[in-house]
Amino acid sequence: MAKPLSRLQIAWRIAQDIPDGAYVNLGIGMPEMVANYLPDDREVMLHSENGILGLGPSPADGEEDWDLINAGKKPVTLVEGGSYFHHTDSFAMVRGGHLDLCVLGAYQVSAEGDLANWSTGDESRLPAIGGAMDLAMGARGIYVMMELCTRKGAPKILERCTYPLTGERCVNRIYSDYAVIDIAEDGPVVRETIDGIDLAGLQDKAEARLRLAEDWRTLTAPDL
Amino acid sequence: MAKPLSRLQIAWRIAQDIPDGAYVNLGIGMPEMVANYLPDDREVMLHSENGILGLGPSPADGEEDWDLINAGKKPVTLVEGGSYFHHTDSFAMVRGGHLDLCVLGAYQVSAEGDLANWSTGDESRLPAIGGAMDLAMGARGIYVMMELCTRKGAPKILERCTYPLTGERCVNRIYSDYAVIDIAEDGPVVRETIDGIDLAGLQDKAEARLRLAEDWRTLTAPDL
Amino acid sequence: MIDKIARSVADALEGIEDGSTVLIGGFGEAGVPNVLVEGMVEQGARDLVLVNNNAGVGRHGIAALLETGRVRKMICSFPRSVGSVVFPELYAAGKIELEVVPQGTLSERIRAGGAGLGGFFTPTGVGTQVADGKEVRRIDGKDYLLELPIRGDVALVKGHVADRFGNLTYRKAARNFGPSVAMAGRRTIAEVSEIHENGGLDPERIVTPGIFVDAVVKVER
Amino acid sequence: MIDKIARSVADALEGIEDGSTVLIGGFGEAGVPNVLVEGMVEQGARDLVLVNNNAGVGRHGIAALLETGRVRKMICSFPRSVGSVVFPELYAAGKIELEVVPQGTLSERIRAGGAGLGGFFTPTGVGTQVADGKEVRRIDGKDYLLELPIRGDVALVKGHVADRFGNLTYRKAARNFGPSVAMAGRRTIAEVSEIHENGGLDPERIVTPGIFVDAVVKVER
Repeated sequence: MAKPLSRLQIAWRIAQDIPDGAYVNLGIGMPEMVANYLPDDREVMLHSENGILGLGPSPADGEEDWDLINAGKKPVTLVEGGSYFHHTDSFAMVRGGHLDLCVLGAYQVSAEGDLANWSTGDESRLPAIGGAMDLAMGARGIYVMMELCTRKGAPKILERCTYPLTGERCVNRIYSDYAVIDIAEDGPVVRETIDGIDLAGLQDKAEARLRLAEDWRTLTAPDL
Repeated sequence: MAKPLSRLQIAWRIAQDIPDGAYVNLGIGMPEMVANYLPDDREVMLHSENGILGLGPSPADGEEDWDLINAGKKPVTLVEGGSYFHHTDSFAMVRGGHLDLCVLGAYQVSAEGDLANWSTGDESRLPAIGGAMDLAMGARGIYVMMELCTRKGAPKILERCTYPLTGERCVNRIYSDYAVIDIAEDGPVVRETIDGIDLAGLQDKAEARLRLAEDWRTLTAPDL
Repeated sequence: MIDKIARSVADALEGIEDGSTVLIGGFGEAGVPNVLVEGMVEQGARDLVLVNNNAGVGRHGIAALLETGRVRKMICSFPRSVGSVVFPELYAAGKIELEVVPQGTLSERIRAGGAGLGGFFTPTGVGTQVADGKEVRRIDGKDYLLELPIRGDVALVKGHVADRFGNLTYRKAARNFGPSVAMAGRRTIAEVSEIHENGGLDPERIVTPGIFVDAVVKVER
Repeated sequence: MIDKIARSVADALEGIEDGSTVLIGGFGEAGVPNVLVEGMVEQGARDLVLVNNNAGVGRHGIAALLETGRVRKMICSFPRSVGSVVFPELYAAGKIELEVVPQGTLSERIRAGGAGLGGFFTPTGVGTQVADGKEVRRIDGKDYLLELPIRGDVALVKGHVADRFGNLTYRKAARNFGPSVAMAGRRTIAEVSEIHENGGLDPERIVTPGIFVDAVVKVER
């Protein structure tokens, strides 16, 4: 029986794929954890929609500066070489294709790479979009970080999203608890799987039809 | 026989109408002279399209800084309280209605306030627009500084402009060698005339029909 | 002489009328001009439309103004922040309208208002609910939505240092919406932590030139 | 490690292809990256489209590149500056195309390119020859023209101080088109007078963040 990756392990796996010198936005929530696993020998510039390039680690307790928060409104620091700019310039970076990568959470991803991550369509909840739609349409690469299924066991990789979309055909790759899956021209392609699960096992966790890449590999992550 | 105002005197006359605290763009050429006659007790912030607010006087010989030029590409200085910004922000100021006034030269002005000041339609000349169209449509008030007639004696206030337009219905007032003329809803209205010319005399110098304001005054300017 | 320093918050806010659209800088708690916003509670204008990225937290600042019941509509990108209580109550009770706008589109719409543009085509929101009722146009092989500018009758921003000319700097990421909001107000009012008494600020460091600012009030940080 | 400092102009310009659109910062002589532009003479790419406010002065810089005959088209607002000789000759001889754009529209189109917008509606040029062939739309009681973005395969700018991250400051009014041009190039190259050797620049003073810049070359001023 396969032991799924923890969220920390998924974050670690994503971090390994972020190249030296990349400009990256890590979405609010789970994706923020990716920052903790970036290899020491790479210099990655993290972008925050609220006007920061070069996010550093969280400040020590008592060192918080509430004029220096990230998009999730948590206090952060600025690395050497970082900069401040205004919101409209920040989204010019996002929309203009200047970010190499953005890592986002997702409720659902379709076989064509549509992303749903801002609303479950629940009318009783306040609608709230934030920067997700701009990021989904703007960054050159969109990586999704998520579990393959909801807590109730419903698959999240679907033929079509049933929740309201964040962006159309924008997802390039999904990093999940069981596999790394590319969204190719002709649908989802499994590139890596953890030990103990095969394509049939993965397919049980996805509604959209999955294919296995010819150069498919095993995904191993350190204990975290 | 009326003695027309010199260009210096027209510049002086315009300067008297620029209020304390105004943000003003003085077009390239004749309008630049207005800066020399701003009353000492007024603080006027001069804007230059190339990213300067707070143009100061020309530098002394040998003190020129060629990174600090005005829209006419002449070396200038910056006053205290001035600022630098980029071209797109500069034209956001222009187009967004943030300038109180812009003073422009003109080839022709129509009865409705259309302005022609960038081209005589001469196909043998290189077309060149610069910032004139943005200024004409953007500044809250457009003052034209010109002689009433061309050197050949042709009137420049016309029923309709014959030269290509810079902007439609944008001119608010004309300061000229014989008169100050508002462009009102129903056409040109003479507000001030120099000594020695009456409405009929002015009408000889304009194609569009002129009216005399009820509170019409005499325009006197110092010898300059 | 140009002197935009207001003696008090009340002076700075004088004349704001019922029915005004009020643009407010800030993202989360950073850069929100809380003193000016709370001054609006005293000021008394009604039937307001507020524009801010969020919709207030706790019961201070924007939330305090919402709680007066004098805000007709909120335009924002994310009204569901942690600690936001007043807006959700009003919204659930049907006492306030809400227009939710993607964050980059919100900021760009405000900038367009300040820059005198009639609108712009953005890829953000294509194929989503945000596109409902909007023109979609294919330009150079890609789809875009037409979005319209937002202008404010009033704009409230929080700067860091100001001078008598109304020039502003900001502090760190508290800059966020401030510079665009400052451009888009017919009357723009800034609260700042410091007033530079020695004349003008360093012209290379100014982020918002004074042309965009009508009044400045110094407040305690 | 991020290190955008190029060893030479030739290194910085390597790989620029025939047919490229080259955005060039500067207004008149201020802020034109003359060293990079003259480097393009050596570099050898042909069939270029140049975008700059003007069209070169004398026989150096942009004029020198024009004189090679390798520029197919010039997009600018004002090609008729005092001292401009090469462009007028080429144009009169029918050897180069010209697109004249109002200055604010030119700058805004470049910014739109860099900001990922599909176009924008501007009041500039309504009712003039500039409107020929363009969509005119009445929005909120005012007429606007639809203008489309300009992107560059390459963008050349002149900064003042840079760091290894590609962050740039500018000097006085030499800033002009630089920041927008820097945003709009698929490959953006800056010539600067100084390289800050002590790491990053003051984050509050940076005008062009390094994300927009691919290579930096120090040149003698």
